[in-house]
Amino acid sequence: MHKIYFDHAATTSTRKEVVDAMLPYFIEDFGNPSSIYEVARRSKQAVDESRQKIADLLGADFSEIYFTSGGTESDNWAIKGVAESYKNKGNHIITSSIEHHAVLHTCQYLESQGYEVTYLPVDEYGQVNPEDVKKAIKNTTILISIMYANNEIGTIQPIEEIGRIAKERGVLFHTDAVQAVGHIPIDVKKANVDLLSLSGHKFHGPKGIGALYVRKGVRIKAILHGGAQERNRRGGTENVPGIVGLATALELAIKDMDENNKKMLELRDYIIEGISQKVDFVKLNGHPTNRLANNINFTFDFIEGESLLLLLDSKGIFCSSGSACTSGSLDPSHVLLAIGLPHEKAHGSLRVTIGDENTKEEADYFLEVLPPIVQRLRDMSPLYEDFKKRKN
Amino acid sequence: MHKIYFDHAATTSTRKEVVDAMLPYFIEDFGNPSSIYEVARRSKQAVDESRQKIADLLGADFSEIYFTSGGTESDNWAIKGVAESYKNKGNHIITSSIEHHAVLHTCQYLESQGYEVTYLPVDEYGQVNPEDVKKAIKNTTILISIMYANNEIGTIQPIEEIGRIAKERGVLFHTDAVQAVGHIPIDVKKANVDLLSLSGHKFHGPKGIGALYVRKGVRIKAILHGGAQERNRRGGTENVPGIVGLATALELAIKDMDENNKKMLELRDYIIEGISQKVDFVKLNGHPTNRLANNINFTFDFIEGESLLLLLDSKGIFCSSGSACTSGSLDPSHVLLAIGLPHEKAHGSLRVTIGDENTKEEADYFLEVLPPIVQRLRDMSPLYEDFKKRKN
Amino acid sequence: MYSEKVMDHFMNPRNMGELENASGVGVVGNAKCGDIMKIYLDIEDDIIKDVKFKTFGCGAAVATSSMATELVKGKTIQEAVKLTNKAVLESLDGLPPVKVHCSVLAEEAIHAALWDYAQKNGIEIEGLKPPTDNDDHHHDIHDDEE
Amino acid sequence: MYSEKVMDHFMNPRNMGELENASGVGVVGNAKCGDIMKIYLDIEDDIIKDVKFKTFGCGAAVATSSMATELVKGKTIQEAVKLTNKAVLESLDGLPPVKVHCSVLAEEAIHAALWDYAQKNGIEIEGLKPPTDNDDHHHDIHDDEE
Ligand SMILES: Cc1ncc(COP(=O)(O)O)c(C=O)c1O
Ligand SMILES: Cc1ncc(COP(=O)(O)O)c(C=O)c1O
Repeated sequence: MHKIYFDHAATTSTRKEVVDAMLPYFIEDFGNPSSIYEVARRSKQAVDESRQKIADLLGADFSEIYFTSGGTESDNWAIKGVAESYKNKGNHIITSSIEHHAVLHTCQYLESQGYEVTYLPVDEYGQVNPEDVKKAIKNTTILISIMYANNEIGTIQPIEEIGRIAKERGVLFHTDAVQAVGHIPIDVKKANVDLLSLSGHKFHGPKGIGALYVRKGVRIKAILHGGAQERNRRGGTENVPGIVGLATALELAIKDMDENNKKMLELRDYIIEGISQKVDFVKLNGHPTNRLANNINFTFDFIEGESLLLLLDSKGIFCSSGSACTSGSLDPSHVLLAIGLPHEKAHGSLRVTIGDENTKEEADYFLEVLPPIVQRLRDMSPLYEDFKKRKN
Repeated sequence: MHKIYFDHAATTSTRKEVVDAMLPYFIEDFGNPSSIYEVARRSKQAVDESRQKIADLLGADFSEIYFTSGGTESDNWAIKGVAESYKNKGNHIITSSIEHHAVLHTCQYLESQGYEVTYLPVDEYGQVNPEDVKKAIKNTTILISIMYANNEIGTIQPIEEIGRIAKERGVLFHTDAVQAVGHIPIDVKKANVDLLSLSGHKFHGPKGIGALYVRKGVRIKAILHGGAQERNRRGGTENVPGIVGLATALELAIKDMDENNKKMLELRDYIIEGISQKVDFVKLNGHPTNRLANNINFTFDFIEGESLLLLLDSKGIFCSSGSACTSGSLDPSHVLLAIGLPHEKAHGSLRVTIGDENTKEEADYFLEVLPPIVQRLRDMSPLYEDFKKRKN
Repeated sequence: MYSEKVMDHFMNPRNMGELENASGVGVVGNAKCGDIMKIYLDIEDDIIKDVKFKTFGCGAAVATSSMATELVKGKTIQEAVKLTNKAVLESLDGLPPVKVHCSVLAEEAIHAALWDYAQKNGIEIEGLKPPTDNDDHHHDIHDDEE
Repeated sequence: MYSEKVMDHFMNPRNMGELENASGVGVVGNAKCGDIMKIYLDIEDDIIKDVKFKTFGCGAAVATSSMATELVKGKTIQEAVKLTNKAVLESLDGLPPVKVHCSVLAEEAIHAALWDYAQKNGIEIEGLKPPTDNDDHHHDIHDDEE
């Protein structure tokens, strides 16, 4: 049977080269990097080299890269750590309404702690208007946090421009680049960002490891208090294999980026084209061009996403949806609602996120099985029944 | 050359069986456990099975085990999460003066947020007196956090008794059991604890993964906000290989515990006896009997710990010290100071923490090279010079 | 995530479709929450001769609809009134906690169709309450821990 | 962590020991902070004929003591007064940031021994300041970021 993994925005498999790079640090060079003897010096060196590698790949300095347990911790740390450090300066934070929950729920938590948060709207393609950012800045604004690229609809934000505005107004700028790092060329200096979150498992690195870039000079309080690791800013014995895996994965992702993106872009547009032609009553969500090379997101009228996923799963195709039913919450994706989809359409979305290992044959198989599945669910749908009756 | 790893309290190598158990979840079954399709269902199942395994091994329920990025996060979460949840009830926390920095620095942070913290003293062996706990409880006390066993001197605390007092007085009880889990039989119900922290790399599991036991009914706010993972209480894509490794390591550690402890106890006492006989002006730190089977901690008068470590390292022996110089801070170990050592003696401590793979031959080699090294450093020490002059 | 029974009823739904000139039709749920169930009943001599459903919703919504129709097909009105979400759940070997509301919806859909039948025929069915329009059942059930 | 030079001077310290009837002796640091350096100087005709040290402290403390004695041995008093921690650092190919204070201590130990010599002989050495007793150099240097 086919096994087609089309959910690379959810997570990716760890590359074999990455696992191979990690392996020595489990059994042989397992020492605690904080120790001073021989076996530990090799772990320490591995951590240092990984930090340097990541710094170089992002245009940052060695001392500006901090390791975390993933994108969620990086986002929490960036926002809470800056909020606490600068609370004497102000209590206002600007973010967007389509951030990942790691940012949104952190902001909501800060609201409960007396901070004020502005959630900027986005346009129908999911883009934040830099003018809106400019208008939202007040005397009390201490932080702007806008994601680099959206995990559901793939839309890429005008980061440099927002960064320029932030710089002009003397406000710190954090970007959740979890979906962008390893997929888009990023230089933190050019991007004008002060803090940037990334997570290993989104670019064929291991799960449970991430990093936060913190520009030199930015004050940031710790959120995980403990030992003196990470220059006193993040306690906890370093996840040495994870750190090595993270750096290796990023290096490989960036090395292969151009080639992979070219391939994926073609495949992406082939699938978008295919769906648009083969299925009625569909709509592409997200920006038509300013989007990640891996992202395809469609709304299929009259049907619900989880059912669609289950039927695709039964054909060996693995993707994701913005349906509420898959998240355990009542509401469908806040991102799809924010770009203006009504609830019932937001429930019927399908996210296909491709990877460099996907092929045109897989796309063809997908485009072959999708239309009858959609039709089958529509035949089962009382909404489609109503629609047909209304039409007649 | 010899390579003798004597720093098992710092970290341990990951067991081969553990690495083998983890491997399939990097490349093959790499799916995101929150997804619903086939490849992800296997990750979900692995996470569920690991959670159940750990729950069973600790006498807890499936739903009482939460995965974290390690001991530090578990400690931070337990203390901050409970403090925030119960702040309407009170603002007083009781802990000890010999906790790990993950607890102490978290408590200090909470002091800066308006909480009141009592740091209980310990006796010369490093034990907390349960009577002191009883006396310290006030109307406003919401949490007691006392570590199960100390990481530097190995002293085991009267946890059950403290737990009983906490229960009687209706105060929640957290224990940092990072050094105890996998080394001492622990049943959370018998131990009368409400929350318990553990960390994988202390019992031959992977680094960067830990767990927090939270008794059903205990309210705990999230500290890492994000997705709906861990029953909405800890965001972040699950570190599936790490979780599988954690459960596998704990299972193996507990299976082999009796046998290993018997062996290590013998070796520990052999080394303690050997040092006491072969080196003058030394003192065993920690409790003579109520201590971890792996822990040996001595003070060597007139010399400094890091120098001792470096010379032992040059002989292929890897251990640790409570010296300030190894930690990058001015003061030597707060634990050694808390058991009453003066600064200069605290600087001259050596911690040897053995593992089940250490042998009597290794101990003999260590006992052979240690005395001349100590003598060499004493010959270099102005303190020893003064001491000899005073004696003559 | 789902039991084999649930998957079977999702992949091979029983009684899917419409009935022309149904004796009673019930619609519950709303697109906002992501589930709509529509039940058609054909009732003759107090017996449910035929039943069909259409459902917009997740796997559990489809499976509970399918199972609910199976459970009332051929039964008397009185038996159908006694259908509970628990019976649907058990026949499906259970559902994940976040999906339990679907079984409630299935029960309500059957009852709503019976109510429609009663209204159309000006009769009163013992033990049958009028369908409510709010979706409070959703809010009660979620496993929200904070 | 340490350069090869540092490790060499730690493993094979130069001029380790005492001098009986030294012309000048300096002790700096304290056991509380974990470093004590004691320097013995033998001075003849303004020339440092011999120098020895004893040190309680970490690897860097031993290595900087050893290097400092090497740097002043055979030198004139005026040359020795000009010894800086920077010179010690450079000769050792650097030290980790948290250890830089050891090089400061080594400079101070040499100067304290010179001061002792000057006191004993009732002379004044140009550019030499009396030793201070506080350990502020520690606090200045730490890489404390918060
Ligand atoms: C007693 C104790 N608590 C907490 C920790 C922190 O654990 P981790 O380094 O896994 O975060 C450690 C070890 O470093 C420890 O020994
Ligand atoms: C945009 C974005 N931010 C943050 C995260 C959280 O990352 P992690 O799951 O590694 O904590 C994710 C992925 O889950 C993401 O897509």
